[in-house]
Amino acid sequence: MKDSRTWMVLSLFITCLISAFALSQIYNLTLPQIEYQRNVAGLKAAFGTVMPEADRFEPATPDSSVWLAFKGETRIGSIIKTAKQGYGGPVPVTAGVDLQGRIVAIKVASAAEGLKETPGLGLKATEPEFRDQFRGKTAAEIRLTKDGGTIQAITGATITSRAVTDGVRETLEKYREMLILQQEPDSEQ
Amino acid sequence: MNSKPSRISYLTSGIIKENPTLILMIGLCPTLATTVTARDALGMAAAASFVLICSNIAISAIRKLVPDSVRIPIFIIIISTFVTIIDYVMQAYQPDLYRVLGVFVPLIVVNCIILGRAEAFAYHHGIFDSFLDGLGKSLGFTLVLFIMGSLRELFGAGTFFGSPVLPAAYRSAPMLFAIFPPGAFLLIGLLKALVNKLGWGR
Amino acid sequence: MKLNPGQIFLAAFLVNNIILMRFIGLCPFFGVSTSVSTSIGMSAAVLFVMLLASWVSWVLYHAMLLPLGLVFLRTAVFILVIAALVQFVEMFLKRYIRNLYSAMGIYLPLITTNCAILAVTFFNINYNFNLLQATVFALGTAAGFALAIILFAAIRERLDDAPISPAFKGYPIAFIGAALVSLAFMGFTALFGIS
Amino acid sequence: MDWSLIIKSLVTLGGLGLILGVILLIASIKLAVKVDEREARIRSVLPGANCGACGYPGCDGYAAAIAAGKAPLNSCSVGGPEVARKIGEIMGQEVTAAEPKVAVLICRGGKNEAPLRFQYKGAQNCRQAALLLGGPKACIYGCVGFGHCVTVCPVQAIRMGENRLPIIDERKCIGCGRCVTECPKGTLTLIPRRKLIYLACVSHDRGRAVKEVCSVGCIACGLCTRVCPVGALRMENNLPVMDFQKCIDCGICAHKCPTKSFIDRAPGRPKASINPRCTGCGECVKVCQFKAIEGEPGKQHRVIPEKCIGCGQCVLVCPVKAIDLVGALGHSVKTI
Repeated sequence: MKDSRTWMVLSLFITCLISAFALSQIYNLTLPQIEYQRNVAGLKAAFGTVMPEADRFEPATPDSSVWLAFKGETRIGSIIKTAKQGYGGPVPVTAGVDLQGRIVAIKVASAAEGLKETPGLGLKATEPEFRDQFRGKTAAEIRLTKDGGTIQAITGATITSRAVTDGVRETLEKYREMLILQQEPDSEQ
Repeated sequence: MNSKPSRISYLTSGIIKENPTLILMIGLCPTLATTVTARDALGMAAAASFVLICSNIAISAIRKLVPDSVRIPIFIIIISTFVTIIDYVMQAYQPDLYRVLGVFVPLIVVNCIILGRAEAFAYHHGIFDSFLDGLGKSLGFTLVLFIMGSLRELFGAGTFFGSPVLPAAYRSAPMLFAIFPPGAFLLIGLLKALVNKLGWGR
Repeated sequence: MKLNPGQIFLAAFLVNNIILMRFIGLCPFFGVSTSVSTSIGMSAAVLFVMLLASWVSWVLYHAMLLPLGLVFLRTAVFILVIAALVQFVEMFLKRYIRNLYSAMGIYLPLITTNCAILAVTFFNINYNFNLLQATVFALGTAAGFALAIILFAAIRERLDDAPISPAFKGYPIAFIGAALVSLAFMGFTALFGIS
Repeated sequence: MDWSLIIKSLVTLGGLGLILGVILLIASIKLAVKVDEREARIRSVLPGANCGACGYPGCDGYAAAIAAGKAPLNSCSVGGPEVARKIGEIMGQEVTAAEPKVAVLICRGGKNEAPLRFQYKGAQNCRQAALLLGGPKACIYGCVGFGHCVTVCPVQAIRMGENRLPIIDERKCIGCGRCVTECPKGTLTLIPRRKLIYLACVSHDRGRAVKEVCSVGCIACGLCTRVCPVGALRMENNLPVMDFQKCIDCGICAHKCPTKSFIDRAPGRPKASINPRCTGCGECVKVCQFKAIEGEPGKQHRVIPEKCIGCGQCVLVCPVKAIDLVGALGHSVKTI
């Protein structure tokens, strides 16, 4: 029986069936975990630049405009997302905030991600010179120099600069309790 | 059946006398490709060992039922099942290791050691012996991968499992040659020469 | 991947040479490259099977696995197809084209366990090539395999007669030779490559 | 338990397995190559050394040729008569056994006898060394001594002596002839296994030209051709060529040769001894080329053992069969 022709085909068929069943089970079992890993990786790609040390993010608000950033189990800060109306359209901004409410870094969505600002002007908001001005500042300081703040607007692109700056400040103030956990030791509020 | 001592030899022979990578010269692809750091090397070795041991057991369990003319495709399906299992488990629980090993995890299915042992050993021996043989060969494989991994990491980055070993001066400008492909070829060549000198596997 | 076919071929042929830069397919590489004639036979067999395998696996993946969401069957299906393909090609050649079989036939069983073939099918999927790009990639890789193995076989033939200390004779000196050839191939990375 | 996924997966992989199984089944039937069943059996009988001594590409080639009726049944010298007999049974034909052969070195100019002309530092391989002005040895015909034959021998019957000349182990040698074809200088040859005496020199020079380059080379003096009782030797291109059918291995040429260029494979040689039936006719004295027999005419003669080389000429010529050969001889001498 062992080497009869029908058994030759049948044995291959049965092995395939068993293997197919086992594989589908494994796929079902590991799918949720893989999805979780995939979106963690996705978030890490998105928020990695504004909050480098964090390796885990959890949404804090229903509209997911604020995320809490964790390193392992300890919380090290949060991420805020705003999209105020700029010159050509909404200017999506992502900002990393530490526990003292200071900006770690901000990222302005690039043209590829749908930013419609005019190249050479509004689009310069995505460049480090403008973005690095926000580093280490609290909500009070985040205002254009024209409006009495410390952020130097991009020449000729005041509307875009104001959209980014006001967007960040308003979100910071709106979720002040959630963002700031440790009082600034010598904060001059 | 065979006497007791030869059973233990199934296990011990895989480590030195018939070490798959350095003596039988099979399973070279993962040995060179995934040993940039010791941690990746061990990850790869663990994955390959799991597949080798499970497939050895499975194949020897059904060896009486497998018709000779179709045995290769059947072996391959069994091995690919275990490989896909480890593939998805690693994707789920060890994503960064999976990203480093990349295509080499599914490539375990054509790893010469596994199909080789299945064909040469598991198809003719009992389950326990096949398990011993699989274990022995995996230990041998892991040993070589660990040596290659730690050496390449030591020279290429001056660290061991990530923690620094060599002085910072070295680490600032390590011998990157060890991490590139030529370094791996050279290292395995020297290891094989050493093995020849020591007379293993004579 | 917006590389045009010419770039893909060159990348697969030189820059990401499957053996010397990607370490895939080393078992037959060291096993068969003892003489130039056997290497040529092996390369012809690899080219033939790699092309067939690429087409069949690409079609199966995009026509069956992807739409049905059975991506996890990828490994099993591909290697099953390759094994069956090799067995079928061997029988076909043995029956109809005798002299081709005698030149290439003995290498065919070796190819089932050749990592290079399966690796090409995976790269075709990971880089989501269309059918044309996949074909060009397979051709480039097979050419790269042939280049590496024939080049190396010539070197090994000379090595056999060179006065080498006993411990280094055979595989060790072959590895060191491969290291030098791989070093040479690293020069191509300055061009462009598929990551 | 997401049944839809399981069903799809079962159908896909199961279906593929089934289809491939069926295809392979059909292929194995339809494409079955009508291998001549006898060819397989012949192949199993052949030793499998793939040495090519039969002149066909390995044993597979030879088996195919026999099955097709194109090849003689007894040209497998490695297998010898026993394999030939089995093939005959398979093919149902009566077979005369092929004569088993053995490889011998026909050069005695080692390191001590033939000095080097120049220091050769190139690849330690006969073929490559021979390309360079015929090799480093003074005698351009002789064995280069880098042991290429050692590497090609399929049964490892040859090893390199310290005198830089290969030593062939007759018990291991299967007479496949690969070393003969591989040797670039042609200093190896196949002789029938039962043959005792053979010439061990390939130099085509004469006299002093040989002496300058090798102390044991044949100087083509031609003495052997004159002393051979059966005329089995004749000079050709300054080398004595032996007709193996005529030669009776008496050993006279070997003993007479001034440079001892002949080699006698017999481990030992018998001595003649004269029994009382001897009538003292003196025929044996005339025929003995080594003056090993003495005695007055009409009286019983006596053999001087040290001088007798056991060539057996006296035994043949004695009218009253009064002489017989006594003592060790690897192979019995052909007595009429």
